[in-house]
Amino acid sequence: MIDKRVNTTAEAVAGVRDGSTVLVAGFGAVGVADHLLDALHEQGARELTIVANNSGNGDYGLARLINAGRVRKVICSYPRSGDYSAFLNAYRAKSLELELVPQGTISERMRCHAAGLGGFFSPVSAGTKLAEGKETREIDGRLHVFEKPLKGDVALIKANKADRWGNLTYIKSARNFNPVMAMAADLTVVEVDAMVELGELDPEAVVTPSIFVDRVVVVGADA
Amino acid sequence: MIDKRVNTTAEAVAGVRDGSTVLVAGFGAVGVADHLLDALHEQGARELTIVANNSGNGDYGLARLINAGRVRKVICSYPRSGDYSAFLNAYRAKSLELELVPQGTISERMRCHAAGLGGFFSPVSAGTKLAEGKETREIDGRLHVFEKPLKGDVALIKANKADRWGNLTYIKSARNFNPVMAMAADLTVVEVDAMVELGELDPEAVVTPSIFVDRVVVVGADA
Amino acid sequence: MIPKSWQPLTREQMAWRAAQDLKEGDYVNLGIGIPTLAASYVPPGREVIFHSENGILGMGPKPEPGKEDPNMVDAGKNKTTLVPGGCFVHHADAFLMIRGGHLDVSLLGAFEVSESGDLANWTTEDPAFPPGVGGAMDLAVGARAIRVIMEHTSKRGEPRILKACTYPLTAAACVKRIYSNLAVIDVTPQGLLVIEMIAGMTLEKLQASTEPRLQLAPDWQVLAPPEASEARAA
Amino acid sequence: MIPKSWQPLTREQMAWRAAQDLKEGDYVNLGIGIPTLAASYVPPGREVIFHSENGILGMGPKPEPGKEDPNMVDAGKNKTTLVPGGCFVHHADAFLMIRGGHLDVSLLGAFEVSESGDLANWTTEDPAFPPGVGGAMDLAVGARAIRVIMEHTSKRGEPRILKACTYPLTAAACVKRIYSNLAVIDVTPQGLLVIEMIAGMTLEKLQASTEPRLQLAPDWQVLAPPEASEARAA
Repeated sequence: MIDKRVNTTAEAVAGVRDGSTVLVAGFGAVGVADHLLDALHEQGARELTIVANNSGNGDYGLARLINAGRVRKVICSYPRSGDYSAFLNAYRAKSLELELVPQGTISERMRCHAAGLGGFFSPVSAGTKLAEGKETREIDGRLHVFEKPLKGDVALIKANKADRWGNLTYIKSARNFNPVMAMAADLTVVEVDAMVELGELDPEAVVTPSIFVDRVVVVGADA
Repeated sequence: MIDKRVNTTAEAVAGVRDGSTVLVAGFGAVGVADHLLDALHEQGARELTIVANNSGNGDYGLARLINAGRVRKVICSYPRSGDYSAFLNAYRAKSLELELVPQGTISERMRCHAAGLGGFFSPVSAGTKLAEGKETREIDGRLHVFEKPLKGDVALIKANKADRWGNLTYIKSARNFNPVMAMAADLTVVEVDAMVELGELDPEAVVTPSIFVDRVVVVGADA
Repeated sequence: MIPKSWQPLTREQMAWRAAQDLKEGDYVNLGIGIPTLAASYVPPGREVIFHSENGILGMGPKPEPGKEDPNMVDAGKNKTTLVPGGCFVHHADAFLMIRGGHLDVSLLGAFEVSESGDLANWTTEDPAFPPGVGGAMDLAVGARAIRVIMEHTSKRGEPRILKACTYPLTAAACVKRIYSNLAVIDVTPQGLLVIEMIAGMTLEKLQASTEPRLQLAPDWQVLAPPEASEARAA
Repeated sequence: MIPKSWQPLTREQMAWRAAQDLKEGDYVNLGIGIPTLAASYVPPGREVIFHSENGILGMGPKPEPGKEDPNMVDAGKNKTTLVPGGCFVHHADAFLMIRGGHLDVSLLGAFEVSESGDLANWTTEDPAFPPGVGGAMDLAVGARAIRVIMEHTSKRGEPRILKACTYPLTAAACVKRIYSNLAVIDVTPQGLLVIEMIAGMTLEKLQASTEPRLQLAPDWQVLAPPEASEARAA
């Protein structure tokens, strides 16, 4: 019987290697798999490249990983969000590298990898500083920039409900980057509020189909 | 008050011009907007380019348009499905042109247009007869083909329920090409089984958000 | 300093003016800052559908105190709500809507706008802080109409509508209309066209606060928003 | 004609053999024709999740007579069902799954396969009929393992496993395993490796029906499916 559920967040993040690219879903503090980020902190992998929209808050989750010196590079669209002092200190100390990518380009580059494509041309950022050094092409009279697929070794996903196959649903705007990142990593690890029986999720309303999911752990009150 | 509902299929397809590219959703006979196709037959637009997975069945819907000599070109993945004699006769008489495109490439090219991108590299069809004449590029050691966005002037969509803003849900495998084509045309016209009150569709389970929809008409028993 | 015989618009009044141009049925993205305020000033009875880059289509007003939902935030990470007819999408779909030209209007803040409609609103290149771009470049490229709400001049009184932007561009030749605290200005192929000015303002005085040459529309009107207090209450 | 001292597998038996290699938890796309039959022969108690290109993940068996749903069809447009845990996606997402390497196995029919794993299964270039490609090229490119079920020879007894395909390619160097009615053959960097043959078959006799050179795996086994009638009943 297929059962992707694991019992602890430690099992969920087991095997993440030094130097991994980790997709960290969420927008600000919403829809972030903080329990998995804490487990990754315990797990010990170093020299991580983090792909996220923001750069962490306070001293928990992603910020805690940064404070612990475990992050080599952050690929994000907007590091300046909330209390991002962990990132700011590391940035000023030049102990981590920042790759700034427009928000829609980050999500599209991950979908591009998920879809098995080799890259795409986008009008976003064409002619700006963020496109410096990138291949350009005029298409239908408009300047485009070539963008490459972006792949994760691991994705840390926050969902609401899961079944044992790994089908997922989300809550409201906590959906954000989660479904895209869930498709774009070799290992997709999910923390959920609750498990439901197989067949209980509406087949018309599953947002992340089970094929993208590797491990599921229940966190919070239902753990 | 926003109300995208129109009363008749004739109103729904009003204004389609000669030479238009029409996206015809459906897979085989499932999820096809046959009422809108019949209305398009009545409406009279000629020299149409049809984008579809198949090429019509019997003498209704798309096949009827072909039999009436109204179709100049079909862009599809698999014309040989069911009773496709309408297409076959026109094909043999060379009265229409066939552009054969792999099924996943058709849907991705439409999504590419919908997403405002200028094209993408795909490994599908690389090195085959269907890629002849296309730009190629080796990416990460694998040959890719450059594929261009595919845009409709009109999309004919079959959905299950709609509200007055045009949010849509589908039934089972009748979803198929519908959500992709709904995003990829200048004018998106939808036939539905039923209208529901605004707010009645689960906001977590809307498949086609209203932003992609222009006109909705109720067909069948609930019309 | 030029002595003032006029009263510049407040932030709320600028937002009010921008909101008057939103039409029934428009799909609109409101940028962080002043643009966000525009949602409160859509004329009563007019249905405008607000898009938020983090996956909300049909964003509603701020929640009432005590009714905040931790899973409902807007692009500025402030608590928000969903209206009936709204729905949720993931990030790639939210930006497909933006980049693909599905939005009717994108209302953005700006540091600078050039006479050809170039927009600079993402970085001041302050070396002490990391840059952030968020969805700014996507929004500046995708919507059918890109409009900017901005103070006409900097805190030091220097023009922010320039012949050429001094800060790094967000996108070139994208802005079609500017709502400032002094005027409404259209970016046209023939140059900047003033279509409204606040009471007491003259083209000469406005020109003195603007680097590129301004033209006054023959049918220009007085920009007369409700009193600040009324606008706030609307 | 070589006199036959063996009994080639039936279509059902070939499908049975392919099904034995599907593992618990595999996500599998079954091509039109013989591959579709494999769904019926997955060993009991083993959960395999079937994908259909038209947007079904978790496709179930044929519906019982009278319980057909007009909105539930498979890739061959035959009526099908959904199992608990299954869900629906749109076409672009269904092919994202295929092209993106998310499927563990793609089981395809073939006209011809070359010794380097080239696949020809989409057109015979019959000038009287239009070509159709459907999802064949997507399926041949994307899945982690591409396996083919095919009759070992044509109706005229000519080899269909060739040094080079004569029909236009679907994709180059993609096939990893061939289930024929005579043998199971792996496509390896060192050439074609026979890992199973039906009872009574010898490498020499198999080679006579195969164009490129075959090697016999040291640990090769007899390919012994259940009797046709049993296989059909499973």
